[in-house]
Amino acid sequence: MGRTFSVRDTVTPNNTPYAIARYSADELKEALKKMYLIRKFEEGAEDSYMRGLIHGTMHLSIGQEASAVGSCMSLSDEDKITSTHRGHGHCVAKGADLSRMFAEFFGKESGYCKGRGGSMHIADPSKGNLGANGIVGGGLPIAVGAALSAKRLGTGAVTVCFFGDGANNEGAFHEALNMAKVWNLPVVFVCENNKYGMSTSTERSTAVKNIADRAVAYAMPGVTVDGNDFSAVAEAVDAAVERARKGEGPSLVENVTYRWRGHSKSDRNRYRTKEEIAEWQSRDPIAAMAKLLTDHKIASEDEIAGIEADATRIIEEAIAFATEGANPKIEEVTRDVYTQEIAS
Amino acid sequence: MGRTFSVRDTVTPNNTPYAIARYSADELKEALKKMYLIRKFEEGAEDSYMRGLIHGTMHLSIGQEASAVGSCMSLSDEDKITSTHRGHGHCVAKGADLSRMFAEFFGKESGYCKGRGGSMHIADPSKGNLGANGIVGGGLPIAVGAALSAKRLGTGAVTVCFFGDGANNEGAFHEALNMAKVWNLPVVFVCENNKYGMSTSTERSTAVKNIADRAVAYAMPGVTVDGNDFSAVAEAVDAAVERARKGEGPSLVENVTYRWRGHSKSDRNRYRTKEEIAEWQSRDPIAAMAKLLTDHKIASEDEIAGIEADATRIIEEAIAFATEGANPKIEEVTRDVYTQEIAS
Amino acid sequence: MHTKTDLRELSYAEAIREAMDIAMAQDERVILMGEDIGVYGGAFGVTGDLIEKYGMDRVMDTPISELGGAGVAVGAAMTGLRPIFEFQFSDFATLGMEQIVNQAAKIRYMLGGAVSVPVVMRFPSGSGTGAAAQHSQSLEAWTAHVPGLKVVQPATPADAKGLLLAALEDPDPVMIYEHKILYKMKGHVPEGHYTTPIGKAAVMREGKDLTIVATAIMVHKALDAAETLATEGIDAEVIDLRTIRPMDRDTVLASVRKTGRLVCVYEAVKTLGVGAEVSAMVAESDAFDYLDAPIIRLGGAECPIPYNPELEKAVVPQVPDILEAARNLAKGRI
Amino acid sequence: MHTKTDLRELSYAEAIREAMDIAMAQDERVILMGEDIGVYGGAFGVTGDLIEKYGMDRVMDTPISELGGAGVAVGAAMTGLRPIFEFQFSDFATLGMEQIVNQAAKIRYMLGGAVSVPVVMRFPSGSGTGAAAQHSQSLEAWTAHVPGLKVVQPATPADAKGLLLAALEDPDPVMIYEHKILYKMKGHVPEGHYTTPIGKAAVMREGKDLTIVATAIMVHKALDAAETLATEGIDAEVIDLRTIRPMDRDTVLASVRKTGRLVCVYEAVKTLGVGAEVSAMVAESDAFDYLDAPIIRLGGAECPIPYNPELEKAVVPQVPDILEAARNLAKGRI
Ligand SMILES: Cc1ncc(C[n+]2csc(CCOP(=O)(O)OP(=O)(O)O)c2C)c(N)n1
Ligand SMILES: Cc1ncc(C[n+]2csc(CCOP(=O)(O)OP(=O)(O)O)c2C)c(N)n1
Ligand SMILES: [Mg+2]
Ligand SMILES: [Mg+2]
Repeated sequence: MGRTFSVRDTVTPNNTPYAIARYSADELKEALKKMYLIRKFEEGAEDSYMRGLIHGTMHLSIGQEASAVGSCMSLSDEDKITSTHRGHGHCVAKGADLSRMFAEFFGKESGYCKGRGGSMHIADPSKGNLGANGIVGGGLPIAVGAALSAKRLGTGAVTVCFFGDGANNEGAFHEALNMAKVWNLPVVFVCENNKYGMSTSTERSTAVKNIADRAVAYAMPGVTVDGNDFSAVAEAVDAAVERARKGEGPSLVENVTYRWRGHSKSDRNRYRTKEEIAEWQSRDPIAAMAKLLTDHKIASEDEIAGIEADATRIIEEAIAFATEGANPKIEEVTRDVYTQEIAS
Repeated sequence: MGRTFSVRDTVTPNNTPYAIARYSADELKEALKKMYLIRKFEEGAEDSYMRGLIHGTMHLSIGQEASAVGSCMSLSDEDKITSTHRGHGHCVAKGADLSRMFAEFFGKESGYCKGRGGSMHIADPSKGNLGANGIVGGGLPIAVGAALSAKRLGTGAVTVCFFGDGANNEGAFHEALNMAKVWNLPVVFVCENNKYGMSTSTERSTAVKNIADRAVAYAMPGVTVDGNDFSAVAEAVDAAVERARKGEGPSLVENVTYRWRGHSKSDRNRYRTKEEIAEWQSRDPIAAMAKLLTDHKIASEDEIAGIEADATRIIEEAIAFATEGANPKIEEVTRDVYTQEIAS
Repeated sequence: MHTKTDLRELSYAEAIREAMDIAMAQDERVILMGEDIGVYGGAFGVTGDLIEKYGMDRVMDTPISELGGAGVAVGAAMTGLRPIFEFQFSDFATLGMEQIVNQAAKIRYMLGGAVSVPVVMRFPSGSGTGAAAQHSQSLEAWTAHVPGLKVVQPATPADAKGLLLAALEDPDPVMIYEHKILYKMKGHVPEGHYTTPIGKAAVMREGKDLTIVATAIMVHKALDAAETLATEGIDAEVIDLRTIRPMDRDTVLASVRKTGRLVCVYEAVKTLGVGAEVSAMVAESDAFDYLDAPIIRLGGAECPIPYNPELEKAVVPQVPDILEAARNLAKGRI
Repeated sequence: MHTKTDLRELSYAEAIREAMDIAMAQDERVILMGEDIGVYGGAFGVTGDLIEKYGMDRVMDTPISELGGAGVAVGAAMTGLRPIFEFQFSDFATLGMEQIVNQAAKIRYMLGGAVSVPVVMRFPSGSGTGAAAQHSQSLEAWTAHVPGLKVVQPATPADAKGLLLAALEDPDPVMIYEHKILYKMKGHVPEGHYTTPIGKAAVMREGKDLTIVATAIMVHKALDAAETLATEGIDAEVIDLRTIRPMDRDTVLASVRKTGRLVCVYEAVKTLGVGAEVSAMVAESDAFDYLDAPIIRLGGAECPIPYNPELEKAVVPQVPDILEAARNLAKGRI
C-alpha cells in the first residue's frame, strides 16, 4: 500500500501523522465521535432487526468507519457525496442527523425519506449527501454529473463518490471515470475495498491486484491506502479533494478495509474464515483512532470515554425518536412520485 | 508504437518482416487478395448506394484492410470472430463468400442473412464469423462467451473480438476484458483505432493516449501497432492468438489505422481535415502490402495485377449474383424470429 | 403535415433545435449532452450548429457511454443543471435503462421528495431508414410503464417544440420519443417560447363514426386514412395521444363515448405496445358501455425490424391497414 | 400452495434447483452463471449447494457485471453451451437489456436463421421483502414486448421446475421471472425430468361466473379470493397465465366466452403491465361479444415500491382488492 500522491501541500514534520498535523483537536474529536456514532448506529440497527422491529435487510459497515469519516474530512456542506447500499457511515460522516436516520430505518414519516427509502436510500441533500444507492455502481455516473454541475455553475464544490470493490467491475465505473477525466471534473472516486463483493473476493472478480491500479486506464492519480487508518485515508482523500478543487481533475483512492459483519442479514459467511474476520477485528479503526488521539495527547482516555458515551446517548435518543415517530399515511403513498401530483 | 509482446516464438532473422518469415507465398498472396476484395467490395457497395440500389446506411472500412486481414491470419474456421458495424473487412478476412455478402447488401433472400440483416449484421457462423453488430461494444461480451464455450468444450478455438476506439469507452469493454482475464479465456481483443468514433476523436473521448494502455487494468498484455502494416498486425495478433491457444489467457491488441471515408453516408467530415485524410491515404495498407510482396520477391508486379484483376472479377460476379437474387417473400417476414415457428 | 397554411414552417428537427436554442438562450443551466451532437450536429442533424452558438461546454459530445452519459445527466439534474440528453438511437437506451428507471424515475420518491430530477432525454425512434433490427425499435412502452417518468411522443413540429419546452419546465424526468422519419416533415411552428402541455392528447380531426388513437408517425397515417374514409362516408375522429405517461384518459374516453368504436395505431410491437394500454384503459372504463365493436389494435408485427425495404414496410401498420380496420369497424354503423 | 396432498413437496426454490440439477447431470453443456451463486448459494438460496456437485467451472460466480455477464451467456449459447444466467434481482437486469433485447432476441432473425441463441435467464422479481424501490420491481412486461424472446412466470413449484426444464430444451432465449416471495412456498413437484409447455396457461380453478387471469404470486391471491367468492355464491375461474410471451390466447378467450367477465391481476405497475395485453387481446377478439361488463385490471400502483411495510403492501393488489373487483363485476350476473 505504498504509493501516495505526488501532489500534496501539507508537510508533516517529525513523522507526525498527517491528520494530527492537519486537523485541530476539536476536528479530530468530532471525527472520532462520528466513528462511534456509525458503529453504534449500526449496532442499534442490528439489534432492532434482531428484535423484529425492522423488515427488509441492511448492510452494515462496522469495521469501515475510518474510511467513511476520513474521506469526508475536508468536505463542506456544499461538497457532495454519493454513497452505496453500505452507506450509513457516509451519511453520518457527511453530517446527517442520527434521529432522522433511525426514523427512516423504522420506516417513519419523520425519517430522511419519509419512510419510503429505508436503509438503502438514506440521503440528506441539504448536507450534500445525494444518497445511498441500491444499485451497485449506480452512484458513479451520478457523482460525475454532480461534479459537472459544480464545474459549470462554478460552485467550487467537490464530489466524493463512494463505491465498493465489487462495483469496480461494473461498466458504470469505467464510463464514469473516463468521462470524469475527459472533462477534468472535480470528483474523487473513493473505492472502499473490503475484499469482497458479497461472497466474491476481489481475487475471483477483479483482474488486477489493487483497484487503484485501474487509475492508469483513466490517466488519473490512483493510490491504495490502509482504509482502517484514519490519518492515511484523510491524507489521500484530502490531497485528491485539493487537486479537484484546484481544477486538476479526478483521482481514485482505494481504502483497503473490511466489513466485520456479513454482507447482509442473509449471509452465512461461507466464503471467508473466522481467522480472517478475527484478524481484521484486531485492527479496529475506532480503537486505532482513539489511540492516535491519546498518543498525540489530543484527548485523554477519559475524554474518549466521554465521546463514546455521548455517541451512545445520541443513538438512544435517536431510537426513541424513531420509535415514537408516526407511520406514513397509506393514502399518501403516491405522494412524491412526481413533484407536482398528477391525476391518474 | 513501440511495445510488442514479450512472448513470441517466431524469430525473424536479418530483419525480415514477420509476415514474410512466417507465411508462405500462397498465404501472403491470398491475404493480399482479401485486402483487394474488401476494398472493391466496399467501392462496389458505395457505388450501388450512389446509384440508389441500396437503402439504409453503411460503414466503410476502406483504408483499414490490413487490420482485418492481418488479424485473421492464424485463425481457422473453428476459431471465432465477433465484428462491428464496420465489419465487411472482418467478414472477408474470415472467408465469407462475396456473392452472398453482396446479396445481403441488396436485401436478397440469397444473402447471408436472407435480406433480414443487411450491411450491419452480415455473419457466417459456418466460417466462425459470429456476426457484425450494430451496437457499439455489443460484440465484446459475446466474444468472451464464445471463448468460454471453447474453453469448457475443449475445442481449442480462439476468438478474435474486433471493436473500435469508440467502443473502448463502453462499459461492455470493461466488463468483458475483466471477465476474460478473471476466467483466463482464449480471446484476443483487437481494437481498430481509426482515431474517431463517428466525429469524436480519441483525444476528446478517451482518457488515455493508447487504448492498449488500458490492458494494465486487466493485467493482460497490451500492444499498440501500426494497423496499416499488415506484417505488424499479423505479428501482434498471431502472438496473442498463440498465447490464447496455449491457455495463457486474453490479450489486447490496438491496430492504429484510419478510415478514408466518412463514418457513414451522412457524414460531412467536419471533424477532421482534408490534410489528415490525404496523409493517411498516402499510407495505403494495400499498396504497402503489394510492396512488401514485391520487395521480398513473393510476387511480381504482374502477379499482383493479376490478383487485383481476380478480385475485380469476383466482385463483378458478386454484384451480378446479388442483382439477380430474389427478394424475400413478404409472407415469410416473421420466419426465423423463433427457431420453431409459434402461432401468434 | 396536414394543415398547410402560409404560416412559418419548420421541419420537426428544426423545431426541436429551435426549442433547445430558446431554452439555452434563456437559461444558462440548460446543457445538451450526447454522442456526436457537437460539430457533427447529431446523427440526425437535430442539434445542428448549436455548438457554434453555445460552445463545447454546453453542447457536450459524450464518449460512447450511454449508461454513464445518462447517469451524468441525472446527477447534473439533481445538482442544478437542466441537461437534455440525446440517445443517438433509442435502441442504445437499452444500455441506459438502469439510470433511467432505477435512478431518474425513483430518486425523488426514494428520497421522500427531498430532490427533483429535472432531466430531459430524447430518443430518436422507429423504423423506415433501412437500418435493421438494432437501429429501428420503438420501445417507448418500457418507460411508459415506469412511474416517476413522464413520456411524450410528439407527432408534429409544433408539438416537438412545445413538448420539449414543457419538458424543460417540468421538475421531473421527461422522456421524449421522436420518430426519425418525422425529422424532415414540415409544419407550422409558432415563433418564440410556448409550451405544449404534457399529459394532454390532441384531437387532430373530429369525427363521429369511429375513433382512431394514434401515436407519432401513425398520427399522419391515420389522418391520411381519415381523408379517404371521409370519401367513403366514414367520419373518423383522429386523436394524437402525444403523451403516453400520464395518458389523457379524458380525451380518449370522451371520443369513444361519442363514436363507440376504437382503433389504436402504433408502430411499436403490438404486444404490450402503447395501444394495449389505450385499449385496456377504455375497456375498464364506463366508456365500455358505449362500445359497439371490439377495440382494434394495429401495431408492429411480432418480429424484429428487417433490413429489406419491402419487409421493413410490411412489419409496421400502413395506411391500407388502417383503412381496412376502419372499414371493418364501421360496418353496420353507417 | 392450494392443493395439499401427500405427494412429495418441494419449495419453489428447491424445485428450480432440482431442475438445474437434473439438467446439469444430463447435459454437460448446461452451466450456471450469476453473482454469488457459488458458495453463497445465490442471494435467495436458489442455486444452493450445486457448486459442491458441479464445481466452480459449471457454477460460475460472475463479477458484478450484469451487461457483460448477460452478453457472455449469449455468446456462450451461440457457440455450444446452455447457460442459465441469474440476475441477482430482476431490477439489475436493467443493466443487461442491451444484450437481452438487441442481441439475444434478435440475433437469430438478423442472421437469417443461421444460429439460435438457447440462453435461459432467471429474474427474481417482485416486492414484499422490504427492499424498496430498486430491489422490488416487476418488469416482465418489458421482455414480453420483445419478439424473439419467450417469457414465463411460474406460479407454482411444479411449474417452476417444468418451465425451467422446458426453457433448457427450447432453442430460443427464454426469460423466467420468479417471484421472490414464492421461493419458500411449497407444493407438489413430480420427480425426475418433465417439462411444462411454454405458451400454455393453466386453468387453476374452473368457474362459470367470471374469469380471473393472474400471474405469479397473484395466482395464489386469486385462488384465495375464489374460495371466499365461492362461499358468496360467485363461481370464479382462475387462470394462471404462466407464459406471457407468447400468450395463450385460446385458454383465456375460451374462459371469457364462458364467463363473460374478466379481471386481470398482476403485481407490476398497472399501466402497460401484462394485464393491459390480456385485456386488449380479449377486447379485440370475438370474445368481446361475450363480455357483459368492463374488463377490470388490478395492477400495482403508479408508484415505486416504498420501504415501509404497510405502504409496500398498499401498492400491490391484495386479496380484498380482488374480492371487491370480483363482487362488483359479478353484480347483476348472479
Ligand atoms: C447492479 C447491482 N448488482 C448486484 C447487486 C446486489 N449486490 C448488492 S451489494 C453487492 C456487493 C457489492 O460489493 P461491493 O461493491 O464490494 O460493496 P460492499 O458490499 O462490499 O460494501 C451486490 C452483488 C446490486 N445491488 N446492484
Ligand atoms: C451502443 C451504441 N452507441 C452508439 C452507436 C452509434 N454509432 C455507430 S458507430 C459509432 C462510432 C463507433 O466508433 P468506433 O468504435 O471507433 O468504430 P468506427 O466507427 O470508428 O469503426 C457510433 C457512435 C451504436 N451503434 N451503438
Ligand atoms: Mg466489497
Ligand atoms: Mg473509430
